[in-house]
Amino acid sequence: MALSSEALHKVYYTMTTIRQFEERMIKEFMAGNIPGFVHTYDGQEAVGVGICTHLTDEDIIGSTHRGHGHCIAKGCDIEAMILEIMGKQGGLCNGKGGSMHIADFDRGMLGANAIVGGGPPLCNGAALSAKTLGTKNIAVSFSGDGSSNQGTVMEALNLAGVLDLPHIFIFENNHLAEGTGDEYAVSGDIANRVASFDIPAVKVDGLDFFAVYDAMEKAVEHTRSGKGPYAIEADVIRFDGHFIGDPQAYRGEGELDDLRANKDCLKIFRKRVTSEGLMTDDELDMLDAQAGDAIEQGVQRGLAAPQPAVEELYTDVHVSY
Amino acid sequence: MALSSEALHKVYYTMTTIRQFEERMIKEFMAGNIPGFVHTYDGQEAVGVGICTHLTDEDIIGSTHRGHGHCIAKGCDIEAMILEIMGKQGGLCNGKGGSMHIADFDRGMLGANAIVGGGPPLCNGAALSAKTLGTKNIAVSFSGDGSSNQGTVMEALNLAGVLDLPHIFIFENNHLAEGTGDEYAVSGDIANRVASFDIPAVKVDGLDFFAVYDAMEKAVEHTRSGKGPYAIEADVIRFDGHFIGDPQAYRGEGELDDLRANKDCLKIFRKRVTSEGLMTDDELDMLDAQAGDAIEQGVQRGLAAPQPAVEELYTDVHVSY
Amino acid sequence: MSESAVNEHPVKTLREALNEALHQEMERDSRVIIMGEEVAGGAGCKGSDEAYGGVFGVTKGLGTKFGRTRVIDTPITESAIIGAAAGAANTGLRPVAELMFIDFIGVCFDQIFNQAAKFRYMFGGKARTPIVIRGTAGAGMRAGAQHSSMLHPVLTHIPGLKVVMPSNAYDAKGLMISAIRDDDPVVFIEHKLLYETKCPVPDEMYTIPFGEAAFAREGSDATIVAFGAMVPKAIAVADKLAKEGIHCDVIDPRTTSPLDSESILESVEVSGRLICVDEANPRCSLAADVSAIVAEHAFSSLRAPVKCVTAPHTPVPFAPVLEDAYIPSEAAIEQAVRETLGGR
Amino acid sequence: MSESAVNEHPVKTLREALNEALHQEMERDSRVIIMGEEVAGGAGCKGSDEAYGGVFGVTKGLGTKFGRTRVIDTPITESAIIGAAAGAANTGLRPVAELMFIDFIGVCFDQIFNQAAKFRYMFGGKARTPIVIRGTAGAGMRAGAQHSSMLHPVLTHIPGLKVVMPSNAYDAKGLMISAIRDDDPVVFIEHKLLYETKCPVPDEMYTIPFGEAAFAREGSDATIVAFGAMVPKAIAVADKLAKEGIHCDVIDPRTTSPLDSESILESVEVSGRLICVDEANPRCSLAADVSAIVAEHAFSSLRAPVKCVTAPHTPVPFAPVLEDAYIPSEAAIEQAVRETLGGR
Ligand SMILES: Cc1ncc(C[n+]2csc(CCOP(=O)(O)OP(=O)(O)O)c2C)c(N)n1
Ligand SMILES: Cc1ncc(C[n+]2csc(CCOP(=O)(O)OP(=O)(O)O)c2C)c(N)n1
Ligand SMILES: [Mg+2]
Ligand SMILES: [Mg+2]
Repeated sequence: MALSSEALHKVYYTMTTIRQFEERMIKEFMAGNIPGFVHTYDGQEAVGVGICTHLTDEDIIGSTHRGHGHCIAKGCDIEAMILEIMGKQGGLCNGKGGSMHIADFDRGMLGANAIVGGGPPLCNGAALSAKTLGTKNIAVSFSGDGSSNQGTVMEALNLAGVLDLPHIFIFENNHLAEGTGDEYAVSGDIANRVASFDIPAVKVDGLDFFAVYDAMEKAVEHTRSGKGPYAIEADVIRFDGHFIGDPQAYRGEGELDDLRANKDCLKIFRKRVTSEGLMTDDELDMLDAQAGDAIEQGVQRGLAAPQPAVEELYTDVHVSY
Repeated sequence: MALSSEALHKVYYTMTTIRQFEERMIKEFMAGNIPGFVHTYDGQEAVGVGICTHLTDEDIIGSTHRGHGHCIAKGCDIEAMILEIMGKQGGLCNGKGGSMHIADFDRGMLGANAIVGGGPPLCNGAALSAKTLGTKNIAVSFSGDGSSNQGTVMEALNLAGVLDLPHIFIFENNHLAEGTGDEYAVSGDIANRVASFDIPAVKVDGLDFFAVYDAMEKAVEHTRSGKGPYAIEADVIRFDGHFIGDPQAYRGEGELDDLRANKDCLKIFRKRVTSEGLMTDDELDMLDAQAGDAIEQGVQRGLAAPQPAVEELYTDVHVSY
Repeated sequence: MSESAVNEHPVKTLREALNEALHQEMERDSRVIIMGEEVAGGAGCKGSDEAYGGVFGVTKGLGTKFGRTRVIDTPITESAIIGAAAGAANTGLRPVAELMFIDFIGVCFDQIFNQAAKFRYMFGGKARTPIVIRGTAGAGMRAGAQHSSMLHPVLTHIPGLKVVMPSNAYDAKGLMISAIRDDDPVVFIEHKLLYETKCPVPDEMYTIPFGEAAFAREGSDATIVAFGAMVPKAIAVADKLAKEGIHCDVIDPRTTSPLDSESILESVEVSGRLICVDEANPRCSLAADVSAIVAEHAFSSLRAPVKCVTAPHTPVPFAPVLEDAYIPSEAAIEQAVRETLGGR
Repeated sequence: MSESAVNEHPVKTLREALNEALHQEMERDSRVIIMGEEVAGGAGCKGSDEAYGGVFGVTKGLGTKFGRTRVIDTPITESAIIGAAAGAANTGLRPVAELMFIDFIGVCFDQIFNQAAKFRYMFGGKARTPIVIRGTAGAGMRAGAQHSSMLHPVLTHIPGLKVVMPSNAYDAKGLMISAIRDDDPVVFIEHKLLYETKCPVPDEMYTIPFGEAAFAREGSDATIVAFGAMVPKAIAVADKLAKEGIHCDVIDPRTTSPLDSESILESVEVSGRLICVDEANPRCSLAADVSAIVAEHAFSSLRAPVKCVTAPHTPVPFAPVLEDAYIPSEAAIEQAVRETLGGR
């Protein structure tokens, strides 16, 4: 399905929002304004947006430790995200979750997950709800190349196959799990492994938004119509460290420069839409600027926001001792 | 490699020992002489014996809840096994383990395992020892069709592939996990799934000792020579209930009769060796009788043996409170 | 419900009581589903479509009545089971997931303690995870070291979980109905040796609130706190001692998290003597937990050392003679009570 | 070793002390291997062949020195890691397996508690499983609910495991060497906030036996038992109170299983007052465990209620203000000590 001009604008706005959001998080982290462990999604925008553009608020996604991009693509409010990442009152989880535990059930965002492989079993549950309750909703889980080996993920694949669940498994293969390459850690090939569970699995160029978008269109068609699970392995790259502050000693010489120059999904998108006359550079620049403004505003609100009240420590758990 | 007459005799003796051992365990269980949960191996003898005939005492096997056959095939003393299964002093684990926890490290038997999927990760460790210490030993894990779905098993496959471990994975597909069929519970196909980890995987008729033996010969050649892991899926059947006493309501009409009549690996063996003139019915009958005598003797000793001393409760754990 | 009223009710086993609770709740609320291995049984086989109803028979008849879309047999993948149940609970269903043996938490512990248990807190109160995890527990069936654990201390330690341990059929039904209606994850521990125990159980639905102990016996000479299958033993000891004129409170907390520490403290304030009986291993057990609560909050009432009667610090042995010595006995409980009474 | 002798030794961080212990043990015994995620780092990548040396740097330099056959990077599959380590331990190696965060026991708990921990007992004493499982633990780094747990109470509960919690660099080295030489499975819990703490640490190898507490401070007014990262806090409180003339024993058990209950009991027999400080959640915690041991075995010496100072019964919150309130503070410890002293 060809995207309308409006839709295209929204796609690019979301992609540039993610990119700038992550760049800003790195800056704020370095400035000491963000505590903890933060994993950024920059470089992978075409995947998150290509996937989530097909989803409604009632569809559910399950994310990973690297969840900001999924959140934004799924429609989470970026100011509330920033508050959460800074551990402030009014954050999406009122500051109790943090970057690795952002959830927004109203947007069908079932949660980032700090346990590698934690999400796919849960997404089976969301898919089971959809199936049992007869909604036409679907569930989408995100996993990495590293996570593809975790037993929980493979168990989830099998159960989705057995119960024919409306669950689309996305594997973002950025070829790195912290500082370990998929060449080393994945015996065999992810899509092939997934297919062995009798789940249709396709590979796609994760730097090409349109390729991801098209693959997901087919996947959603399949899964929403009751034909069961589906999987997409997206070949992608990670622009920054595993976590903010990672020295990245595992990178080859010039590797990062090469990625920035030749494997930037935003540049690839821009080139494509301008060369095909779908959008102009001016339009794209304007969206960049709008996104930047929104992030600036969110960050300022975040910096100014109060910490959660100390009594919050004791709430949201059934009993205190 | 053609088996010598002596070897053939040993093979049949081991197979008939397992069969009669299990039939006797059922009898003794029903008579109240064996406590707990017992899972018998009758029907699958051709697999255990076909596999273990290729192994030395230094090679390691990791077994399952259905471990008697593996123990016997690996050379465990049947009297000491019976004592263990009866919970008696002098059993292979001095009565502290029982049927589901028989181990015999002297025979390279790393343990039955009452946790489905517990064994394969451990066998990777035995293979790692062999590799690191530079012995030419190999490790062999047994799993079932049900167990093939457990995350621990799939993680073990991946790690064996990554580290190129001398580990042969045997999947005994008896098409049942308690009362659940592999048709239902395994999405896809076991050998195909295993192969997707870049591990050579073959299927074999598990009722045909010679087919198993030949497949294992190739597997051992591959793995012992340092070429890494290998897998065999054996198509087999289970003669009795999941556990002794199982009403087997999940069986179809006439299913058990059909198995007994047409899928008895001992009968199949007998037919083959007699028709090819490798052994005579008399020889086979004599081996049946010898095995029966040994079991009778073991059972009598087992029934007469004392319980472990109560103080044993507190030993073999680092500290008592 | 008055005692006489209770006694008019039909006598049922704990297994039957649980089965009835599940039937009634599934009937009442179509969002309640059952999942686990062999909860119906026979999937993908040629025989009966309900070959087991749970290997201990607790879910018998549910598959036949409610169909396989609400009674879901699964592969042997406990992380996938608990994960699916938790994710379904987050999105509108109320799953009752079965672990055939509670020992299998080992292969799904992350989904229990890091996922289901933490969602509500970690997501700032927005998540609801109404899942019940049922598991059979305990020694006494010669099931060996990997099928006989209790593990309630491990689960009680985890914030965000509720932990239920019924000691009789009446409580089992009311607690199960409460568990299913609860919006937090509940681990429901069923002791194997209790399935066949019976008492009068009303046919109607009723709930038993969490965190309210039952006084199985009353008396002011000593306080015995016992859990699950230890309760009948504590009662037997109390009844024996009563004949000698020694009268004990026997407190059955029924849920270990939340724990009704108030009832325990009130009892100790009167009796001054505490005996904690727990089938689990001793270190960081519920016996230790109750003892610590009392040593902090009712210290001045204590007139004798607190006694903990537990299993030894060993795995569960297989041999019957050893397993019998492993399980806390009535004799051990009796001796502990007498010791707190200064050898009476 | 006399104190003056100790003080002549070079000052090292706890991270360095552990690293040194690992180096020395690997040098001494070729059967010692290391496995885990990023223990070297960079496998299958184009950059440095030792990109991390563990994400907390504890295994730094080992890969370079001993090569990838003895320092094995693994996929992110903790059950496979612990299983392989345990199986290797059964068959001739002495693996040190790393869990990057102890919270990850959730995905490999079976291999720890049902397998490695039980082999020796369940197999009638024939199996040896000399494996060390290292894991970083604890709150304070704003790592959120799934990367900040302690979990030593869960591990202490399990028979067959030994559980080590060093509080300083000197102990860390000696305990690590003991752990590697031990024939039982040992869980070695490293608190994140302690890695940068320093003290004099001998260059030579030395062992510290399990089950022997250290008296970090001595005094007869009260007994403070503290674990891991709580020890420095307890010391600070004791030092502060000492200036007022209140003198406390500060007992650092160093291993929670086995636990040196004798030292604790002897101290309480003198002081009559016990404060248990544990960063874990309260229910079935080590604080409760120690309290129960004392309430049973030194009851007659107790002159005041036992005080448990622990985290609250909640997951670890992310927001710094909440996390700081979560962790037991010096102020809370001080208040607890004063309360046991009747408000002094
Ligand atoms: C069970 C578990 N093991 C290890 C970790 C530590 N860890 C966090 S992210 C990560 C790498 C994940 O790699 P991948 O799945 O490829 O995702 P990516 O980081 O590339 O997005 C690791 C090892 C964890 N969080 N959980
Ligand atoms: C983790 C775990 N889950 C469930 C069980 C209960 N259980 C024991 S054997 C078994 C079936 C195993 O099936 P399969 O692997 O095919 O082996 P088979 O019994 O056919 O030999 C089940 C469900 C268990 N022991 N461990
Ligand atoms: Mg990756
Ligand atoms: Mg099977």
